[in-house]
Amino acid sequence: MEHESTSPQVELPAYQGPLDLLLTLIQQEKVDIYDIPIARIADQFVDVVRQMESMDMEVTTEFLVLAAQLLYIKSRELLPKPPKSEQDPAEEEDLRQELVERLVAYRAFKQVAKVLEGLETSSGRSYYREVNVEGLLANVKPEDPLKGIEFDDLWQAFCKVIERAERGDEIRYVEPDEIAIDLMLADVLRRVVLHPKGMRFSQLMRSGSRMEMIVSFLALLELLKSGKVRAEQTTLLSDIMLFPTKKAWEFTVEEE
Amino acid sequence: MLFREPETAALEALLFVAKDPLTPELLVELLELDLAKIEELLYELRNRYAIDSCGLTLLEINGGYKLGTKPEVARYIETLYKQPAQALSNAALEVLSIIAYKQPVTRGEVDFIRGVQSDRALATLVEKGLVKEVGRKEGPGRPILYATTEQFLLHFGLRSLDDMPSLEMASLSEAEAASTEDSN
Amino acid sequence: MLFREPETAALEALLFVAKDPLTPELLVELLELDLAKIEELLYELRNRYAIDSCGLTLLEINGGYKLGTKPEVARYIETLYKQPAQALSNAALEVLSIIAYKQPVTRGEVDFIRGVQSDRALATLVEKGLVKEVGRKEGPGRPILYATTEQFLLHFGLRSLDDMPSLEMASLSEAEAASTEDSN
Repeated sequence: MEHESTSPQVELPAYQGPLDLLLTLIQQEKVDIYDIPIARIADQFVDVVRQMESMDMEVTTEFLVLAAQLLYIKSRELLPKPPKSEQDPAEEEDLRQELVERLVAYRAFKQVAKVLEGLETSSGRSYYREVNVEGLLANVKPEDPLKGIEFDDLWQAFCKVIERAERGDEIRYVEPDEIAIDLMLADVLRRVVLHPKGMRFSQLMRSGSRMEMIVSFLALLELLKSGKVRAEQTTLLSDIMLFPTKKAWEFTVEEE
Repeated sequence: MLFREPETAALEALLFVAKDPLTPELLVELLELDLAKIEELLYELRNRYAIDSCGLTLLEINGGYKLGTKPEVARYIETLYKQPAQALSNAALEVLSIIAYKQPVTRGEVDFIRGVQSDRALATLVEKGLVKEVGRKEGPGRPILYATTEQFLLHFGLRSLDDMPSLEMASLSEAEAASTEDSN
Repeated sequence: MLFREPETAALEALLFVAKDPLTPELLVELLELDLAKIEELLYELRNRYAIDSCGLTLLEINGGYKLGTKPEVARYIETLYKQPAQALSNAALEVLSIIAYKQPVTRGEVDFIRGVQSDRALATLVEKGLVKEVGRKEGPGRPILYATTEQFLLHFGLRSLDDMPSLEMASLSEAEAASTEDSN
């Protein structure tokens, strides 16, 4: 391919694609889009594609596919018509029809594109601002997250924690003869910790299985021994009171 | 002949800070005025912006309102942004037309209608914010679906998609059927 | 008494779209007017915005200019954008009550008392400014200690954290009584 800038060849407009080229040819020939003289248009199409190739312009496969399609339709038209019974008479018509439909659709969108092009230059452009919502609200005090919450709500929430501890869900769902001592240790300690003003020994013993009572008693003895729980009995026959000691909280530190 | 000054001021400020166009219904709620009053205030603002020394304009987009700049001063803003207005290519305009009418639409469907690959033009449109991804089409490969944006309406001075030029074609529906078959 | 309408409009539009304040020097360049003229146009804009029915105002920030909204209309903008405060979850309230009861307290201790993980609820409380980190506990892993904030005290009218135990005692004994009855 030689580049002779002094003698430029025929100026070829850039086609948007094979349909664009085909549409241009049809318009140049001033023929009805529904009645394309296929033979002539196909030859012109192939000519232009050759020219494009010789000018080193990008000829995408789409051009070649359509060229082949046009030539095929042309060849079918040139061949003597086979007897109607032998060949599907609709096939050739179908190919043509499909091509025309695509061209009509493409032409419509091309016309809209032209209108848009006109709008782009004539109507001019408006600009928005970029809105920085965070910046707008920078000085706005966030709404009080405690709005509508009273101390009683907080207290009710705390009671739920206590209730759950008293229920001992963890213990309940374990097979009685499998209650691990450390599970029970945590259960007893949790309940004592939630009663800083003292918990009655009788309250600690849930009326459960004999095994559960034995294990919780063993857990309590362990906690008394390690100094996490303190027991007091004011008079000989009064209830034994259990208190959490400062050491009670060290248990949970080890947990982490 | 002014009236309801505070609400007019509030309306203007709301339009100024609005990210999305404000619908009359939302304005009714925010300003605690009835629809007729909102219309009056909008009319007043529009009037105020009509003078030549005003660079703002009331934009109506998809039935909502927001503030924008007048097209006459666009070149100053483009200088500020150091973005000389670049006209869209023919390919981009074609792709845009197809998406505007057939949205949500896949790239394959656009390619089929144009008879040529549209990936570069589509990428440009997405980059310019005129087109956006809006999901995926059910079916093999679940291709991305594209639609036009509000920026698209603004760019072409359209109030809504109904303002688009009419699409003249007898056999669009058939072509549509064909293109759908093709992409599946 | 208007003058230089197109430039005034352009100035307004520039101030409208400007992200950062525009300096007079930049405006001189963009509008191709001398500094004195720019000052005059700015003065005119300021005058125009002075009327009560206008919600915009000329902001001067670090020697630059941009448009903003008048303070009088701030509440409308807040209504437009403010998110409704989300009610605290039950879990968050439980965690808050435990922290109020035994502070400073580690997350592990809160988890232990509740018998369930509390990390999300705790994060919410910290984010909302009801709970804050106040140090680290001596011991293995030196876990973070949490306590309630001033905002929390203010809301419940607690003068100081010392008020908490007395409240707790009064109510605790009732609960205790109730639970004792239960077990009897």
